[in-house]
Amino acid sequence: MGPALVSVYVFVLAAFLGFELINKVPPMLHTPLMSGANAMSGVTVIGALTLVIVAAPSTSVLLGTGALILATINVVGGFLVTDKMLSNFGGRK
Amino acid sequence: MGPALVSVYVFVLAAFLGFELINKVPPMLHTPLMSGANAMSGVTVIGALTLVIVAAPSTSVLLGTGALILATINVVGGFLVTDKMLSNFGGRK
Amino acid sequence: MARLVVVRETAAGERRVAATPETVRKFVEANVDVTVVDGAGAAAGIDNAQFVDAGAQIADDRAISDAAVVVSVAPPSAELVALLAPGTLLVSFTAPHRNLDTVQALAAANITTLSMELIPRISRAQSMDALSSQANLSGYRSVIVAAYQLDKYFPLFMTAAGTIRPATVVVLGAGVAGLQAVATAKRLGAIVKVSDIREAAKQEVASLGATFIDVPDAEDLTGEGGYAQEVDDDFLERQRAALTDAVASAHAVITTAQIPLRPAPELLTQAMVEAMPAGGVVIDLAAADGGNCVLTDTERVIDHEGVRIVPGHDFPSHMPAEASALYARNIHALLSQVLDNGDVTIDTTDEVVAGSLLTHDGGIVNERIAAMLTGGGV
Amino acid sequence: MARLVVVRETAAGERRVAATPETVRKFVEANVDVTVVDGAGAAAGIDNAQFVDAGAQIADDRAISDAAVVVSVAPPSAELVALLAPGTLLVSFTAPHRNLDTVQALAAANITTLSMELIPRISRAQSMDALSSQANLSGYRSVIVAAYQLDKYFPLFMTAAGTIRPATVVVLGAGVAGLQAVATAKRLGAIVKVSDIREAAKQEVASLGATFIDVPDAEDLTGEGGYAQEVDDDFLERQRAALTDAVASAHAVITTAQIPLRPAPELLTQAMVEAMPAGGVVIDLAAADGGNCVLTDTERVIDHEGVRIVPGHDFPSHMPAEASALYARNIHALLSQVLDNGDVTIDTTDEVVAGSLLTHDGGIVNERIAAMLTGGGV
Amino acid sequence: MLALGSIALFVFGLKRLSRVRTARTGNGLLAAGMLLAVVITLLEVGRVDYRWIVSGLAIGGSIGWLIVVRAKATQMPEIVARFNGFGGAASALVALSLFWSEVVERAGDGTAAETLGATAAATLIASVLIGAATLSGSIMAELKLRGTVEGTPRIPVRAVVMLVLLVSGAAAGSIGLFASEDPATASLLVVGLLVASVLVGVVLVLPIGGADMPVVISLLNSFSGLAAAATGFALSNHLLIIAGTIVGAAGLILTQIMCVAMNRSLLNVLIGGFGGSASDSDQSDYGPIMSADAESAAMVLEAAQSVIIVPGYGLAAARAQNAAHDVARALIARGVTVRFAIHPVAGRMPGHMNVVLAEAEVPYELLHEMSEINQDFAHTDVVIVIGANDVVNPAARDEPDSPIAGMPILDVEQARRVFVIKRSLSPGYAGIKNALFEREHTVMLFGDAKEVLDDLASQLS
Amino acid sequence: MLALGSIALFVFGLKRLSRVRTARTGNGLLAAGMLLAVVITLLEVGRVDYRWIVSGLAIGGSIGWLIVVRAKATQMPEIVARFNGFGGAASALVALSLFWSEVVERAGDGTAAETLGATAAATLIASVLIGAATLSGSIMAELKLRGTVEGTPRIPVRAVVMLVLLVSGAAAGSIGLFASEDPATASLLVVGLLVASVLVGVVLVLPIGGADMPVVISLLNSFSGLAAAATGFALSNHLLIIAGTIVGAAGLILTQIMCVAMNRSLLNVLIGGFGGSASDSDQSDYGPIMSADAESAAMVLEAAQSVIIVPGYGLAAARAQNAAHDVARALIARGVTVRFAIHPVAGRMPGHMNVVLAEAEVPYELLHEMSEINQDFAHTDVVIVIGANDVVNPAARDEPDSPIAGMPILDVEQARRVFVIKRSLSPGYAGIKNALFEREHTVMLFGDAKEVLDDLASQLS
Ligand SMILES: NC(=O)c1ccc[n+]([C@@H]2O[C@H](COP(=O)([O-])OP(=O)(O)OC[C@H]3O[C@@H](n4cnc5c(N)ncnc54)[C@H](OP(=O)(O)O)[C@@H]3O)[C@@H](O)[C@H]2O)c1
Ligand SMILES: NC(=O)c1ccc[n+]([C@@H]2O[C@H](COP(=O)([O-])OP(=O)(O)OC[C@H]3O[C@@H](n4cnc5c(N)ncnc54)[C@H](OP(=O)(O)O)[C@@H]3O)[C@@H](O)[C@H]2O)c1
Ligand SMILES: NC(=O)c1ccc[n+]([C@@H]2O[C@H](COP(=O)([O-])OP(=O)(O)OC[C@H]3O[C@@H](n4cnc5c(N)ncnc54)[C@H](O)[C@@H]3O)[C@@H](O)[C@H]2O)c1
Ligand SMILES: NC(=O)c1ccc[n+]([C@@H]2O[C@H](COP(=O)([O-])OP(=O)(O)OC[C@H]3O[C@@H](n4cnc5c(N)ncnc54)[C@H](O)[C@@H]3O)[C@@H](O)[C@H]2O)c1
Repeated sequence: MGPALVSVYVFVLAAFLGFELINKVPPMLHTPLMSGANAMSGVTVIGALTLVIVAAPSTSVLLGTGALILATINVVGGFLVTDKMLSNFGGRK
Repeated sequence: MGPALVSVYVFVLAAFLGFELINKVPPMLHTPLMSGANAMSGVTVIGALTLVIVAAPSTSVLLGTGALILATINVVGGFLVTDKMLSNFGGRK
Repeated sequence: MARLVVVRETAAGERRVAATPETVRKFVEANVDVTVVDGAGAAAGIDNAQFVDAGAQIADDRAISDAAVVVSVAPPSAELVALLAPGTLLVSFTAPHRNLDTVQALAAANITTLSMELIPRISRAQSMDALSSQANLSGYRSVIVAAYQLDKYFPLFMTAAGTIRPATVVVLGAGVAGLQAVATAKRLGAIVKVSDIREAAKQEVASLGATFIDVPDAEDLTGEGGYAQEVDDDFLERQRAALTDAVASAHAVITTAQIPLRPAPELLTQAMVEAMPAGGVVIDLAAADGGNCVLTDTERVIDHEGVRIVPGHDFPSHMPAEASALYARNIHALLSQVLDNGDVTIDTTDEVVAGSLLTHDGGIVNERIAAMLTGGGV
Repeated sequence: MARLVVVRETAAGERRVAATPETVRKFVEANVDVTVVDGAGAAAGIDNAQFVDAGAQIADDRAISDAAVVVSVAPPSAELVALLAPGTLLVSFTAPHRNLDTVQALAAANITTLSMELIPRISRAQSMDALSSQANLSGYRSVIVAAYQLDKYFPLFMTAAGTIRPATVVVLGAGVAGLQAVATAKRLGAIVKVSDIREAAKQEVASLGATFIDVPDAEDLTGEGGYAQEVDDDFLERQRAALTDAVASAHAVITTAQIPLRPAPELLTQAMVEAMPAGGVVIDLAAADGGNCVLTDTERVIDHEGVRIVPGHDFPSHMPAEASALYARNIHALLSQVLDNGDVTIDTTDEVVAGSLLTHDGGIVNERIAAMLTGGGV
Repeated sequence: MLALGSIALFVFGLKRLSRVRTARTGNGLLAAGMLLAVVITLLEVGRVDYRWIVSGLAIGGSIGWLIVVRAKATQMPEIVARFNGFGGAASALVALSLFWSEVVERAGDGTAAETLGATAAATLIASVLIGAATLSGSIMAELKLRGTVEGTPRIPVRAVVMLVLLVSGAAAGSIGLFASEDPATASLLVVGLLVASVLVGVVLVLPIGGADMPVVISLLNSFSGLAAAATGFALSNHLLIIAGTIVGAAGLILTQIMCVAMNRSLLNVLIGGFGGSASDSDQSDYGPIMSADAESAAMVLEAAQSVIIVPGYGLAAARAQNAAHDVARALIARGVTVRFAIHPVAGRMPGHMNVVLAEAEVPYELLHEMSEINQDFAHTDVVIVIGANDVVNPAARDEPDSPIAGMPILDVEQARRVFVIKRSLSPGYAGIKNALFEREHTVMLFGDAKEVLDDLASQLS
Repeated sequence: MLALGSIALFVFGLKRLSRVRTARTGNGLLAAGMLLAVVITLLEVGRVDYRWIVSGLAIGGSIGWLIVVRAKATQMPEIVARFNGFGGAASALVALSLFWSEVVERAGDGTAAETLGATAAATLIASVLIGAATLSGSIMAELKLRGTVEGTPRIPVRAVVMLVLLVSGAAAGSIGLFASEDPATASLLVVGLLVASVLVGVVLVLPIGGADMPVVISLLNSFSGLAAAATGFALSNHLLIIAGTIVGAAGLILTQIMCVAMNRSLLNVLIGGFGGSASDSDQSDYGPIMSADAESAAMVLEAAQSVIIVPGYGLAAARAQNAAHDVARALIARGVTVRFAIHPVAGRMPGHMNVVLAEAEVPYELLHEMSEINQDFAHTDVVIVIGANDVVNPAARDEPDSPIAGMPILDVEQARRVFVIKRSLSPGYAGIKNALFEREHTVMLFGDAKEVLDDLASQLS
């Protein structure tokens, strides 16, 4: 079995897992959950990291750094804003 | 990343998926679900299949055939008995 | 084909009748020849014509002497006994413990008497159980009468003109009448408190959403046949003490405590009545057996220091049509056991017949009554 | 410090009183000097001593002439008007449309009259709203009286002695009294059917779990102030047709339909009453304004072919203590608007005072009544 | 890629199998997934000698089929235990077969780990250990369920014994596969592993009471899934890994759920000594009684077209009138015809049921007296008896000596199915046994009437 | 192996984030998972030049932080949209960066597909397409939410335009990566792909109404997860594949759930033309109103120690008395002090509330008249107003010209939190606006009183 095929296995399993993970979400959590998931989709940050490991400023490094910045905004801002939304709930933590 | 490591990924994802898959099972389904899952665990049958592909009756082939027979009993009997249990329920199918 | 005669009640205040066109029709269908004494149903709003329509003949009192079966509501008067021919089957309330001489007269006249109050309280005899059907009505009526008599709303109301506190109703005795009184008073919104001495009554009261007044250290005093036992003075004293507070805050007290064939327990003393709020009402359904309240007068409503005391033994006669319909069905159900294609057969092996048989073959069959006559107590 | 006098009611059958020890106490606290006419509370079970305890003086009728404020329940009699000094404030029911000459006499005598039935039906005036408090009581009472009068259980019972069908109660007019009658009859287990001509009444009836009888093609006839409009004969005809079946199967009909200051609509014809089952009851709470039933006699209960027709306008006097307590609070709430540290100030810019003012400064202030007097209709 | 289809079938199958309404199709999907997996594997192995394969499949299939058709309904749990043992044994055998074919029969140089790769070797040991323990544990479980082995024999220092067995087994296996270069020694050590593993299963299950067996079987089932996954690692077969792991994980969750339902903790069950025999029964007066929970009852009710509710004293005692009305409403909303049948002496006073049902405002039109409705039971799908006993006791009709003989009763037996809601098998007012509860089509819903009905209402809405 | 920890954190984080009580920790777990993923990656890339990495992380982090601290509560949805766009853009840029570094800058022989491998090349195209479309779509969504772009402009033959864009973009990308051997041409074609992708996002979102934006953002969010996964394929990074796929799948489910909650189908939303502007409001009389669902209310109630229930005409109209009693019972069972405050004119007849609450057998002890309870509101945690309006309207006190001026009211405002159950913002009997509904600590639970209370009761039990 080729590595690409295994990646497909991984992809399919992850998709099933993602589908199963979320069942019934109370309406008040729609936005926070979306926001948290959005922050998580900034995981592309780790892709960017692997691309900007050289010193020379080439197009690719600049593009990668742009990606890194944007992804980091997404991640950091996303988690912060989610937390801010949730802080209003005041339920037991 | 080595193929063994990817297998571990696969294993972990499958385990998460298995955990998420089953949430709340009504008591009347405990036995059928156990029985169905048991039949499914006879999936080892496909392992046995890959081992008995030569004609010569060696120890390994005999062991493999034993495995094949037992696993097939598990699979065939398991699904049949589950279906039998469920046939009593009479709910809409 | 036996002849069944429905008497016209003569007791004071008795407005019921022992048969209705509905049961007459059923008797006639079962090959019984029914004669109704002229005007028997009048007080219950049933005129002769309706009986005739149902297949009965109308006759005067003399028909009674020809009857095989005579049905009546109130215990037989001396006149009625005199009219009965020997061997006649009489089916009626008899209140035997209060009418011992009538019982003797019935035995002497060789009358077979099935006494409605002696029917055993078993599940299958419930359709004949006139005590239940009449007590149920009395229980309902007692609350309607209390509400009518009271210068007080039953329910709680919080209104712009102030809050009206709900009435408190205390029910003593949670038998059939008591439970129905509880249910009706609860329906109307009163606070209902109940006392009884049978253990089972507690849960039964709770099943209607009312509260139970516990007597400290009381054991279960359930006696034979699901009835209560007679209690001693010491217990009564403790019970009254437990009731004092509840009664003192009660707008209406409905008493229904009875012991079969015995005087009713005295649960309400004069002092307890006097402690009630002015304008209060006591309704004593046990009046016929001496009453649960010492002050009860069977004949009339009395006003004792602003508290009205109403005897309730005649409540079924307040709603004679309804009461008669039920009683007549009870009579019919009992006679169905006894009449076979129009002929009377007294099967003393039958639990219900044996239980309710008072006099037969010239003797007094019921042992407790016989014992009372021979001087002993119960 | 104004002097307030509580009159003794003289109208036939009137047992209420316009103040209770509770309200007297509040008046006294507010620096009002209260005098109660000797025996004013007797019929309601309040004796002079209780009033004295609360801080009132006891006097005879003559005290009325010295009063700044006079409170009464029933519309003032000619004698009372004669006793009032000019400038006195009279607070009472007045039934002005039925007592036009009394109104004229009050105006002529320069009496300031606050009429309890003219208090506007607005939310903040509800604590003064004696029509509501008394109608509520009448509605409750009407069901108790019906249950007392009927030879019929209200609830459904399925018993060993057969099934007892529930009583059917028809309520005409779902105002305050009607709704309370509906609620009480429902509580007792009756089948309740209701008719009204205001659209909102439909949901209000449903909120109590009763059913509404629709008049075909009826529009919403809500008039001014939430009251009903007077309807024409054609509509009445259709309404009666819609009611016929329900009334014919009703054991009790309770009528409460009224139009302010107008005769009550005639909803029950003789034929409709005759179609009712024998033993039925009609309770007419609109009796004072002519009754909703043509046969109603304000003075007595009549029996029309086995149906009893009970006038209900005096039901509050059946429960005088309860009714007086509520009425007295209404009076107190209204006077609290008018009395300022014991002095009377009539502020005609106040919606409630202006609305309930009948006569003032020698004239008839209420326009509708004034119009009636000058010959016109409403 | 086809393997993904098989995985999808497994996932959806398990999911549907855990919901009442879809359980049967779920089982079908699982079976289809398995068939697909077999087909894929056959396609992958390509043109080979099919002799063993065909005969293995044929023999196994027929035996499985035979066992099932001969099974009585009451034996189901035993059979599941047996099949489970077979599954575990198969995994162990696959591992052994691999060992023999790659190590013993090839007799190459170096340790088995070198021949097979370290991962395969390690998981091979796991496969044998788990598979063999599952086998012996399952056999024990079956014997306990049958009552052949009874009681909860205490094994002294069981935890220590267990540990010793596990350690020595694992040691034997490890030495055999990682250290021994001689196939003969290695195979001897592997047999040692096998023996230790079998003992582990026995020691695990022996002290656990019969009543806890379902939990044990479920746990062993989870193990056999893991054994299959281990086999998958050994064979580098991802499909096997995934399917085995999913079922292993799901089985663990199911075990947990079953423990919760029995109000036990898993540890508690495994320590054993509890649970007595599986056939224990408190209510010796009665023959076999069928009982169920609200969800199952709700399922049956949903499929009904006509339902009659029979209230008795227990309804009033539990003050469950509102809950009963809620159930009626929910059914009516689903288009079911619902009526209440009122026995004239139900309760403790005349009209008791009317009084309490009026409190809950059950419309009068829904109430029917006995004489009116008695002949309708025969055409009724489901009767729900709520806290009634004497008034539905067939003894009144069938046993002339009964204290209630001759009393007319509501003929609820005639209905297709009867649910009886009460707290226990205790008698009612008349103090007598009620054979209705033993009827084949009667199902008891034990519990306080209010609680059961609340539950039912929420299941139905 | 550490990557597995990161995945576990993601899984548990998302799961907890979808339950009210655990949402906040869930978010924390997600953040921890992300941190771990970054650390792992840094460890993996080893000793390299950290210049770009550090500055990128620092700049991005600060900007993200700044945006959040400056945001007003009402802007949250816009900000989520913006962040989402950044995420998409990042994925596209990663793909482009990869393309430039491996294809353009290396300038080796053969097509890009040959250099990168077919899988990587194909997923690179997907990454650019999805990422760029997510960016432009998110920008559109933000502008719509802000109201900068209004209305639902119809794009003629939108489906066709979309198809053309998709096909041409994909074609350009494919030719560029699979056919073109010249880096310059290839990069030109990739830029074409980029442009087409951006247009796809615009065309997708432009005609959709502002009120539907949350659904759109959720969908775009799912896309950006998929874009990340595609990047993972291109970079052969399994962690990226897994995290991206999980969030993509979960996002899709969330989108679906949101559609169901809005009673719309996803297709319906995407076809557009609905939804008007996001700031539309039916009830123009009122300022901002806070509303919630039963679950949130239940959470607050559980934490309460004292609760006062204020019934009004709506309780009777909905015949919700039993449901109200159920809620009270559930709270009492949790140890909460519960009382009913009865306003003297609540309902439509004197004592209306008493009558209906008596039907549900609410014990008299729980009922308190206004004068008795009014001063207690100040010490009360939660008030539940059920279908009452005029009797809790502060206008009676605050507005001398109000038709109800001077009527004493229940002073529910004094309580720490007020829930109001009614169907809409319609007025009560007096026909006037109620400023209570606008109070900061008032939360509306819209719906029929019986339904809301039934829901609440089941949440609490
Ligand atoms: N109607 C009358 O006027 C009247 C008067 C007096 C006597 N009786 C007699 O009473 C009987 C009435 O028959 P019935 O069928 O209504 O009642 P029953 O035969 O007395 O049976 C009632 C059943 O309700 C169950 N129960 C009690 N509390 C419960 C709770 N909280 N939740 C669920 N179930 C509960 C009990 O079983 P568990 O303990 O297992 O839960 C009991 O078996 C007849 O024998 C009749 O003759 C009637
Ligand atoms: N007590 C009396 O004797 C009497 C007599 C006549 C008039 N009044 C007057 O009536 C008013 C009583 O005040 P109140 O606060 O009780 O009532 P209200 O002010 O009339 O308000 C009732 C509220 O209930 C809501 N509602 C109606 N049906 C509902 C349902 N099915 N589910 C949920 N909510 C529902 C309505 O809002 P939605 O439409 O948004 O749901 C309405 O705003 C006072 O103004 C009083 O003066 C009283
Ligand atoms: N199985 C049946 O068919 C059936 C039918 C009807 C009644 N019953 C049962 O018969 C029994 C008696 O009913 P009844 O109404 O005819 O009884 P009853 O008229 O003899 O007495 C009325 C109630 O008074 C109570 N009582 C007696 N002494 C008392 C005291 N000192 N203080 C307080 N209460 C006292 C009794 O316990 C009884 O509950 C009840 O248990 C009832 O359930 C059974
Ligand atoms: N807001 C408040 O403070 C307040 C207080 C009390 C009453 N009200 C309202 O005042 C209104 C009148 O109440 P009321 O009881 O004093 O009214 P009422 O005594 O004048 O009349 C009683 C009822 O009869 C009805 N009616 C009149 N003609 C009828 C006909 N032809 N057929 C059937 N019904 C007819 C009326 O609609 C009314 O419902 C009601 O709407 C009530 O809700 C308001």
